[in-house]
Amino acid sequence: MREAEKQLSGVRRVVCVGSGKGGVGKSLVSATAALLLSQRSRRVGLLDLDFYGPSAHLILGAWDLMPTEDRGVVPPEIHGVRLMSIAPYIGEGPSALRGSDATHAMLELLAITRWGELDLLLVDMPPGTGDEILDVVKFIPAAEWLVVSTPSKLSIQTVRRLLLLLRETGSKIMGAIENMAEGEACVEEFCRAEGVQFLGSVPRDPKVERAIGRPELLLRTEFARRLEAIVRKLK
Amino acid sequence: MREAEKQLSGVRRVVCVGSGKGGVGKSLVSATAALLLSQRSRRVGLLDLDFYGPSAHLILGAWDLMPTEDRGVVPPEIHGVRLMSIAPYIGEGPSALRGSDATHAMLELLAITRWGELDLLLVDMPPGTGDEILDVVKFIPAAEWLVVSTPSKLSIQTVRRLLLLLRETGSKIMGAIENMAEGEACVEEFCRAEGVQFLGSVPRDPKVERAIGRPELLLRTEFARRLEAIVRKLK
Amino acid sequence: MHEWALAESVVLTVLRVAEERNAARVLRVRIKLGELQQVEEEIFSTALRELSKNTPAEDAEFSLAREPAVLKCNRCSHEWKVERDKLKPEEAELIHFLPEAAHTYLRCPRCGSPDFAIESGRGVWIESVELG
Amino acid sequence: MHEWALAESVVLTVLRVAEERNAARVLRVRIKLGELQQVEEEIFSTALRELSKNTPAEDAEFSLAREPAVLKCNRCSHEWKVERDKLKPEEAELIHFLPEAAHTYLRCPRCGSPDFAIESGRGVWIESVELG
Ligand SMILES: Nc1ncnc2c1ncn2[C@@H]1O[C@H](COP(=O)(O)OP(=O)(O)O)[C@@H](O)[C@H]1O
Ligand SMILES: Nc1ncnc2c1ncn2[C@@H]1O[C@H](COP(=O)(O)OP(=O)(O)O)[C@@H](O)[C@H]1O
Ligand SMILES: [Mg+2]
Ligand SMILES: [Mg+2]
Ligand SMILES: [Mg+2]
Ligand SMILES: [Mg+2]
Ligand code: NI
Ligand code: NI
Ligand SMILES: [Zn+2]
Ligand SMILES: [Zn+2]
Repeated sequence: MREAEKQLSGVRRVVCVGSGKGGVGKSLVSATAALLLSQRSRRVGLLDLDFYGPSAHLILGAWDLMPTEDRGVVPPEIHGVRLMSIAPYIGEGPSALRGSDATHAMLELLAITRWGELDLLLVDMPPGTGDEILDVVKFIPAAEWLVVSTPSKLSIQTVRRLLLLLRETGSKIMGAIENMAEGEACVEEFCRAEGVQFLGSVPRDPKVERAIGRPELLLRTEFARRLEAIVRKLK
Repeated sequence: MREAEKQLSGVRRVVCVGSGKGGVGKSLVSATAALLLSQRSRRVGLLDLDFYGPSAHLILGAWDLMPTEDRGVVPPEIHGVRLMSIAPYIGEGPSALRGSDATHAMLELLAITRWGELDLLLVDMPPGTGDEILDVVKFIPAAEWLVVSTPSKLSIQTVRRLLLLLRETGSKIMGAIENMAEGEACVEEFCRAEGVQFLGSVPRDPKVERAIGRPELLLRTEFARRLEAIVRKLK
Repeated sequence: MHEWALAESVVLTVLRVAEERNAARVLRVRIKLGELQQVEEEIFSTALRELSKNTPAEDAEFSLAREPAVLKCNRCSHEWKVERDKLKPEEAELIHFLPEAAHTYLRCPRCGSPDFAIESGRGVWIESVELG
Repeated sequence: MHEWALAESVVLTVLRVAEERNAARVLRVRIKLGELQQVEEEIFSTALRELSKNTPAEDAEFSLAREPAVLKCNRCSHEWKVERDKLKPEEAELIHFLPEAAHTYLRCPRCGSPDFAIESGRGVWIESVELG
């Protein structure tokens, strides 16, 4: 029951932004990429699957946008991005979900959300390689993966574990983005070693923090400009 | 079965370094704090409960140190810190654990690890407020919590969810540390609003990356120097 | 009205079962509605009938039965039923859409923990499908 | 030799049960040893005897039974037994210490997935305690 397929049948492409590592910019990259694609007239959805630290609504400034009820749940649109998240349902409250609860929550969101016709659905993944990752692999086998890493050894080692998992499960890996780049080309080198396409680097940009919650401002940061060059490659 | 108590009976204090948010520096703070305390002649243990992105062994440069078997499992000691982690058992492989697997893994580590006499056991928590957090609250109710946040709105919002959870479960919150501080006193203000003790700020220090895996170097960074002032307060 | 989406899930699953077992018709579908989600039965029934038109489930009898919501505390093992009328309406509404929001709004009445398992009565469940 | 720590867990639990039920003596304890963890029976038995000396479980009979390790794939639902002699010795050793390492080294023989549940035969389990 609770099949994802029906609600995703009008979605041409599902792209999961994952890492394994936390705090590498998965949320910032996925939300900004969604904004950039929407600017380029793509019909874009953004599904936030971080049930413990949902962030997409904060980045897009959509704190109080509720999905509307109409033969399902219709995601609110913000700057052209259709956004679905656990946030409207849990507010600012605690999120004491065990793994099986996360599985249920994800299947529920997939079952009720009417995405409609989309060129691209971006999925903002939580850190780790636990239930949410395993469930996406299981329930959305066609999902493609966009992997984010910082240049840190601590990030790269964890990203490697995710890549191994995705490979073993036959998931399609589009490539990897280096975020908060810092001079040395660590992630590029890592990609070469792992046989993964390196999609490009985005620098640490101190202006990003002020732009959280303000999409127009975010789109004008150096961060967004650099990400645009990468997003363009994805068509 | 598989009680934590026996193996922890010689441990005077269990301090969990948590956040809810990933990438805020939980691992770097807990590993460095362990080194600092050990330098001050404390008997310190470090338990890495991040089963998806274990990092403590990388920071301490203990890649290939295996625990030894002797009426249980005796953690290897590195720079005076007794370290236990999932890393020796999974190597660099993928970690496809669902929530209930994480619970089992944690109980297993707690049941077999012979910590011996410790003044302090630091626990490096994973991001999220899922199984590992709920299990520590359940199985080690005496654990105290040291919360780490960056100044970012995205971190603070998630840390708030963790604090709510800890409060509701009657867990003792020692206070919060601001990591990668950036001018404004966001975390201090947040602490005031939440009624949590603010323990101090640690700046972003670009020298940290090179010091990963090299404890002597790590201890000589500005990061460690600033953290020392905070750790001292904890006695 | 998101009952339509829930009904859609049910119909899709029923049709898949029929197809897998090479059945020409679906005779009867027994569905459990968990009290936690508080699905509106009338809308849900209408949706089931609408959505199964022109499918092998067109003439199926859809029987709905409510299942009480039983929660069990992972901390102190206490088990309790969720009393529908004790929920705040706003919270009940949010749990209606996403039953896992229960972990944000409900607490173990004995020890106050948000760490509990939803033992039964979570959402919509197909109990059995009779094929013809 | 980490069998001692496993035995310690068992003895602790047994003593707690005895205390909770105000029993003066433990007569019999039936323990299951999951094949996945491959506990060394002799060392484990010795440890049980040693650790229960001068406790109410001193004269208890500890009976050990092996339980086959059954894994079930969360992806394709295939169920299979772990064949002890097909594991690489190094991997078996790591799984011995931490059964969850199975998710790093073992795969569903049908679909190759590392996402499986350990249905039975994971670790050490107390099946029953008879008190006197
Ligand atoms: N390129 C960047 N420049 C500056 N700050 C960034 C950049 N990318 C991410 N951040 C900040 O880093 C933190 C982690 O980013 P986030 O998107 O929340 O990561 P994740 O979703 O992987 O946990 C946030 O505070 C975010 O604002
Ligand atoms: N104060 C700091 N200065 C510079 N880099 C830091 C600092 N704190 C953490 N880092 C880096 O930030 C990243 C995240 O830190 P980490 O300890 O892995 O966080 P967490 O355990 O919370 O996921 C790592 O690459 C780490 O080296
Ligand atoms: Mg995120
Ligand atoms: Mg960490
Ligand atoms: Mg639960
Ligand atoms: Mg499993
Ligand atoms: Ni509804
Ligand atoms: Ni052993
Ligand atoms: Zn309770
Ligand atoms: Zn399989």
